[in-house]
Amino acid sequence: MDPSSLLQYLITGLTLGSTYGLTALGFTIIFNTTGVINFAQGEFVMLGGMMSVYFMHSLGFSEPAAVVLAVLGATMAGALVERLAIRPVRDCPTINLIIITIGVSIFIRGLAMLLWGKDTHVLEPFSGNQPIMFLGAAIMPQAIWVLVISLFLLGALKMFFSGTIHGKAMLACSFDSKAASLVGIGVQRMVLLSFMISALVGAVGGVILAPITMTSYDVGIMLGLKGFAACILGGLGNPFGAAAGGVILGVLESFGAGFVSSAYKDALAFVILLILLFAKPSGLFGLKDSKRV
Amino acid sequence: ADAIKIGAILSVTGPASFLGEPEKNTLIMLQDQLNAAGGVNGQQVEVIVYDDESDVNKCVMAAKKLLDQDQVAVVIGPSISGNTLAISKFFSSAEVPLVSCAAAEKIVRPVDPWVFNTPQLDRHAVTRILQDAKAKGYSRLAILTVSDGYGQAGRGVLKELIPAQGFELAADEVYGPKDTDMTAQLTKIKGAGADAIICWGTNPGPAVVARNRVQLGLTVPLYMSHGVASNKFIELAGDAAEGLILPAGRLVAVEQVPADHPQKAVLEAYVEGYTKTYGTQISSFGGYAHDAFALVMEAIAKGGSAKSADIRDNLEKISGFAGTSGVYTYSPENHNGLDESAFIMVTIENGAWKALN
Amino acid sequence: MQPTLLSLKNMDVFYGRIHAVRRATLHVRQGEIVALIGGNGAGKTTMLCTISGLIRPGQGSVIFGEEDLVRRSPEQIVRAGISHVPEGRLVFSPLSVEDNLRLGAYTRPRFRQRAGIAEDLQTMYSMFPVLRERRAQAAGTLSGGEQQMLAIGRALMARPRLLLLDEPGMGLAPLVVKDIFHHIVELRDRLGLTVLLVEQNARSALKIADRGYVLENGRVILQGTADELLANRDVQRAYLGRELDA
Amino acid sequence: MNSPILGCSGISVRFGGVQALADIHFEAMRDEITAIIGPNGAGKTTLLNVISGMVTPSHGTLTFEGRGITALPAHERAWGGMVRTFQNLEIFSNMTVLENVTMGCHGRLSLPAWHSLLRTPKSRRLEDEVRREALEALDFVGMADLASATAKDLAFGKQRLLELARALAARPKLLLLDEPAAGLNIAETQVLADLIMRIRDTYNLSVILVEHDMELVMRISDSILVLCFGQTISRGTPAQVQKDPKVIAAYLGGDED
Amino acid sequence: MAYRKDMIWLAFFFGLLMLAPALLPNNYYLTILILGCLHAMNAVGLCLLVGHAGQISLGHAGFYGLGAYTSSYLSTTVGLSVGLSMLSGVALTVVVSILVGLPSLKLKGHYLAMATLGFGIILSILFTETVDITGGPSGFVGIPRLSLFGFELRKDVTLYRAVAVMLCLIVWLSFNLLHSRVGRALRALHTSERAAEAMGVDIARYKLLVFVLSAAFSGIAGVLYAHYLTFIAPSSFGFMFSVELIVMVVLGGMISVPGAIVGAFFVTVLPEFLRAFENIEVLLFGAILILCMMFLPDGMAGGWNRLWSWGKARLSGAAHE
Ligand SMILES: Nc1ncnc2c1ncn2[C@@H]1O[C@H](COP(=O)(O)OP(=O)(O)OP(=O)(O)O)[C@@H](O)[C@H]1O
Ligand SMILES: Nc1ncnc2c1ncn2[C@@H]1O[C@H](COP(=O)(O)OP(=O)(O)OP(=O)(O)O)[C@@H](O)[C@H]1O
Ligand SMILES: [Mg+2]
Ligand SMILES: [Mg+2]
Repeated sequence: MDPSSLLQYLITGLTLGSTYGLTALGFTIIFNTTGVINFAQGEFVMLGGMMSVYFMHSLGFSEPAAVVLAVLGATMAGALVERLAIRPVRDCPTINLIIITIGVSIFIRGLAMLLWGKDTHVLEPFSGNQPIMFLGAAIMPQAIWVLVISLFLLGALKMFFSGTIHGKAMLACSFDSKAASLVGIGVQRMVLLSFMISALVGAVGGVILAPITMTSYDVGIMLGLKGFAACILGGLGNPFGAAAGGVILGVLESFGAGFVSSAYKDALAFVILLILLFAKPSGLFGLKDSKRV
Repeated sequence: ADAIKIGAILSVTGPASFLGEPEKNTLIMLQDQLNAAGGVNGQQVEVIVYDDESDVNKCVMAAKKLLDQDQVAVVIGPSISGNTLAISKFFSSAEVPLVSCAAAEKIVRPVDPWVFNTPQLDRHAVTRILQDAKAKGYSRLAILTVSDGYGQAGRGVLKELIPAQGFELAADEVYGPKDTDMTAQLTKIKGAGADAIICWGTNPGPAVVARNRVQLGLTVPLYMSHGVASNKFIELAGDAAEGLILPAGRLVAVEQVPADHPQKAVLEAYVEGYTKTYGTQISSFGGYAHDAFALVMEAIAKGGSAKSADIRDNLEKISGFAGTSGVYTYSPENHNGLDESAFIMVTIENGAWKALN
Repeated sequence: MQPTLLSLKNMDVFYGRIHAVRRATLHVRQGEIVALIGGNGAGKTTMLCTISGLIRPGQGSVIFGEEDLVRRSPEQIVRAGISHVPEGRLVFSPLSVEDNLRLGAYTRPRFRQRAGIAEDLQTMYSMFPVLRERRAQAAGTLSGGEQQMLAIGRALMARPRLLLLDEPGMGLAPLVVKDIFHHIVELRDRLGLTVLLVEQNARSALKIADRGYVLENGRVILQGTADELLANRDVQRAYLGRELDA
Repeated sequence: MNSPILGCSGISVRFGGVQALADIHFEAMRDEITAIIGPNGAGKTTLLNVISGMVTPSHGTLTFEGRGITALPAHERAWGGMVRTFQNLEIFSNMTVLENVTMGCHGRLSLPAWHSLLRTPKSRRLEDEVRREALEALDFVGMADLASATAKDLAFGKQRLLELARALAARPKLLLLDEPAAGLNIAETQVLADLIMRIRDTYNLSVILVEHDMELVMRISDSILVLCFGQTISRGTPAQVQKDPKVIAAYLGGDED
Repeated sequence: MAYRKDMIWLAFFFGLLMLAPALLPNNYYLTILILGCLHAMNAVGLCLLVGHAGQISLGHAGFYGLGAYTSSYLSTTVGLSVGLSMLSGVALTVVVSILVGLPSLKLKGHYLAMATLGFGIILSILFTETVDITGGPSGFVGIPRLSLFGFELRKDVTLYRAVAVMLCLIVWLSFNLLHSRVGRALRALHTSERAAEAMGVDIARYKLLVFVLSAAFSGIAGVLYAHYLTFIAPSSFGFMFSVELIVMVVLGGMISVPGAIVGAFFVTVLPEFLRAFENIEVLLFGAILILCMMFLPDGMAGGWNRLWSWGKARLSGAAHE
């Protein structure tokens, strides 16, 4: 096993991982305000990618403009989802809300299929297609974009949730919305905000991933799945955990494919994920149960 | 007489929609064309298309519905092998012929009297690739296949024929249908030191493979399967598609087909009709449905009967019938009716298909 | 005579078919401490929840200052100057004690009052020294009493004009209860805080209260100054326990 | 007759930085009501948790009716006849009041699961018995009329009584009560006091009682353990404890009334 | 009392299932019914597990598949008798569910969901990749048709009857369980594990019990599915199906067994009705799902109850006039 391919696996894993981590971050935000796992998160990512393709190829915007429009569009979509599908049932048990997000994801996927067809599309990389060779391993410029932007978002969210009172207020909403409103937190506004932010994060992800992974109306399912796995592995609610979980998952997959068997790489990744979960029942970086009798 | 009912089960949505959608369009178009021209034997035809969403259960229900409720004379499709295998036995028990648009060998070997298919077999494609490889003097071949029905079938044939034809299997890697990065597999193949790579899958996977290959700076030649023989692939793979070689039906390079070739007329008619009707450029996969429909009509016209049993018998009598995918000769022992000659080897040269010879 | 700060007019509250509060009418004057006493299920909690907007009344009006609070959302009501210490504390379990307290001041302009907030935080810590020791501990792991203290502190952090206390004494050691009541009186005297107090221990409640209302299955059956109520035979029998009979 | 039913020796519990309990030794006598009092955060509930098996002590051993139970999980202690109520109510909120109480019988009146699955005559007989006893227990605390209400819709005080009834239905040998009077007014508390004594006498069981209402404690308890910052600062009869200056300083305060 | 009510419902339901074939124009509808019943078996199990015990599983498609593949393999490749292979199929499902349940059920909420989900995915990868056992992605062909005591149920109707009877049996067991101390214990540990523990409920044991039971139901459904369709492919047992199962249960109303059954049939039949809409089918499906949750927050069972009590009120009101 020569070192250059070892390095290559690592780089592949990191790239893959940051795509998962990026999706996972979106989950974290909504979970932290509502306690809901938003199954439509992957769809936000898809919207980011597909919209920018649409704005660029069909409406002929320049790439930067298309990207910005796409992100804004997805954010609006997030707001709409909250308004139309979540707010009317805010008092329902969490499981109902989760089912609704499932419905929403199906709906959005269907809509995207109807509007933009079933084809896969590519987006031009932001800064060229010329790989950077590093100790015999190739790094795509786009991968660096992904890495940097993920880190930036991660830092921002970490700051927000553990540094600012508004972040704390968002958390409060998910722990006890009754009490939250009793200290004057506008729970509904917070929920709306969280949906918009997570849609935004998702869309940004979708946009910067599209050049690497390509995009189509149904990329949301897989990304959503891996993203969910990632933030569970890292510990629900902790942005850092989500990102870390994503990277771990990605690296596991690429090493699995490289050293064990490409057929069982996902299985391998999940086996290890389960083992980790059993060892740390609330995720690697999750906060432990703070209820007592 | 009221219209002849022809059923169709196609994966219009879901993962296999890249097959089902053009197939559906094709059938609708052909139906209209035929009826406008006065139908077959003076009878109109009615094509009933059900979408199986690339899902087995849906496909079974659709089949039951066509057989029990719509009582069609013959069924075209499904688009994918798994679904075909799932429902084929219903047709032998219901004694209604099924003309599948899926390629798997299991569908027609052993021969089920009531089940036919129109696509070229994977065996033919592999044979063509290996002929080319031998000509170029490669000896160690690596295969990279997708883990779905299509990839599995191809992988089976590859693993059978590669040793049989005196090659050495340098690496046997797979990737998931939804995977977005194959660098790991390619790196491994690189390590294995192969003379050439054969990638077996349908879009978008192979496009990713092509891109990753360039990104890793691999110079090993890359063969693709006929599963990517559509312009979509060129769009997705971009520059990375340049110089790739694959077997494909003549539909991808119609204008390069010599004028005297038996398929020429059919191909041109189909391409022209399709682009006129739908305004979009043609996808070569619609051809399977085209041929299925044409063959059925041929059988009905020749036999002068639209009874299920007669259609079946007359299908077996068809020989030398030029379709878009090749020249069909069915017989009681052969329900596929094509051979390697149905394929030409093509390459991609500055963004367009180019036939090799 | 101080102006009326809060007044409920024939308020009805329903839970589905259950009629929990019936045509209740009461008022609280600026700077008053008013006690609300009554047995289990009398409707005290329901009444407080209606004032703080957690429950919508079937009919009737809740006037605070000049504005009608019915139809207002809880957070608007908090911003209007009413803090509610709910039954069962409802602290934010996973958050630290300090975060809980800071969230209490969520409605206050963070920049203009940064100093004020920091100062109040210290006041709370000196009011409940345990909390200072536990400032970093997850609120959910506090003992029952400590949680009660935290809930009260959190409510006070909002610098309310009207404080709704639902059984503040529950689960607290007698000394602490005395303290809290003492603090409440002091806050009233110092800042003119107005208090509507639900307390099971009617005697100690009426000791610090100016006036009181007696609630019985949803109805206000009796009202008067604290001394009148303390002297009232029925109240004594029903709520102050037997040893007075002697 | 007056032998200890429960013995704790050298119980210590740490939570991170907090020493919740430090080397506690105490015994609860059969058929007696033992009260545990102390300032907030003294470790009373933690001690109950240790006894009932919800917190495992870092040191120390427990004996129940002479058997060591330090290692037993909570549910097995319940089978052994030790049942508790909770300070922050833990009722089964979306079950009916009656169902809540029947849960009390779970450990005592039990059958292999397949009986329930096939609904054998045995299991049907059991169900009837459970129902009867549950109603009896409800009646005992005077909540029979609320049997079919949904537990979470009850007012706070009623929910406390419900927990008591649920514990009663288990017919425990040792009953652990964590602040049963919190949320009851003075009159109701006095009713509760009588109730607890009646329970003790009718079912002749022993009670460990954590409570801040001194009137109640002093009236009904036979002996008292006073905790402060996880340490025992005093123990004895109510009379002794009430006079103990350490207790007055730490907890009771020099009371005027 | 409640139990008798449920038994009456069951009797009625059984009658309906038995009558159905007579009312249906052709075999196509029978196919839908059979699949509906199979999905219902899964849903009922999940109703116990998720609705009552509050333990979410996103892995039951795995058990469904495990039953199907095991029985197919044994009866086709190994050549055991169908009856025997079906039994072993269910048996293996039970064994695996124990092995999975023991560690997983220590996890809570979303973490449990993830664990079961991961397990389900691992299984479906195995179904896909172990080509020489399972036939791989393109499926397992040539499975013998369901046969009982040596008689092959060649006609769909007879096979349907067998499936229907099995479903009713499962429902009966579930009702028994729910109306017993076990059912109460499950609901109890759902709301407060601490309190349940304190009342002497062996939480771990009860969780495992209901987990295994629901897995067994899925296994049974799986083996029947395999021997009805005589063809199976991994795609039918993916995580999407697990999600669909949860959707069925929640649509039905979480804690109501009849609800779960109705939910199962609803989710099975709906796409067939939506066929006519072709491309917007998916769209409509999503929309309907959302609307159901909005207007029937407590599921179809809840909606029905409200309708029922409303009707009663009206009637009694009318009586007063
Ligand atoms: N969510 C609810 N649903 C239905 N009924 C309820 C609900 N909450 C309270 N009730 C009923 O309303 C009445 C008043 O309850 P409330 O909690 O206001 O009484 P309370 O005076 O606070 O009693 P306590 O002193 O025990 O706290 C009670 O009869 C109670 O059963
Ligand atoms: N899980 C935990 N993590 C950290 N500290 C804890 C935990 N549980 C209890 N404590 C601390 O241990 C101390 C004892 O708690 P406990 O609940 O036993 O007090 P208590 O005597 O019941 O007080 P109260 O009378 O207020 O109920 C408290 O200071 C509490 O903060
Ligand atoms: Mg109350
Ligand atoms: Mg306590």
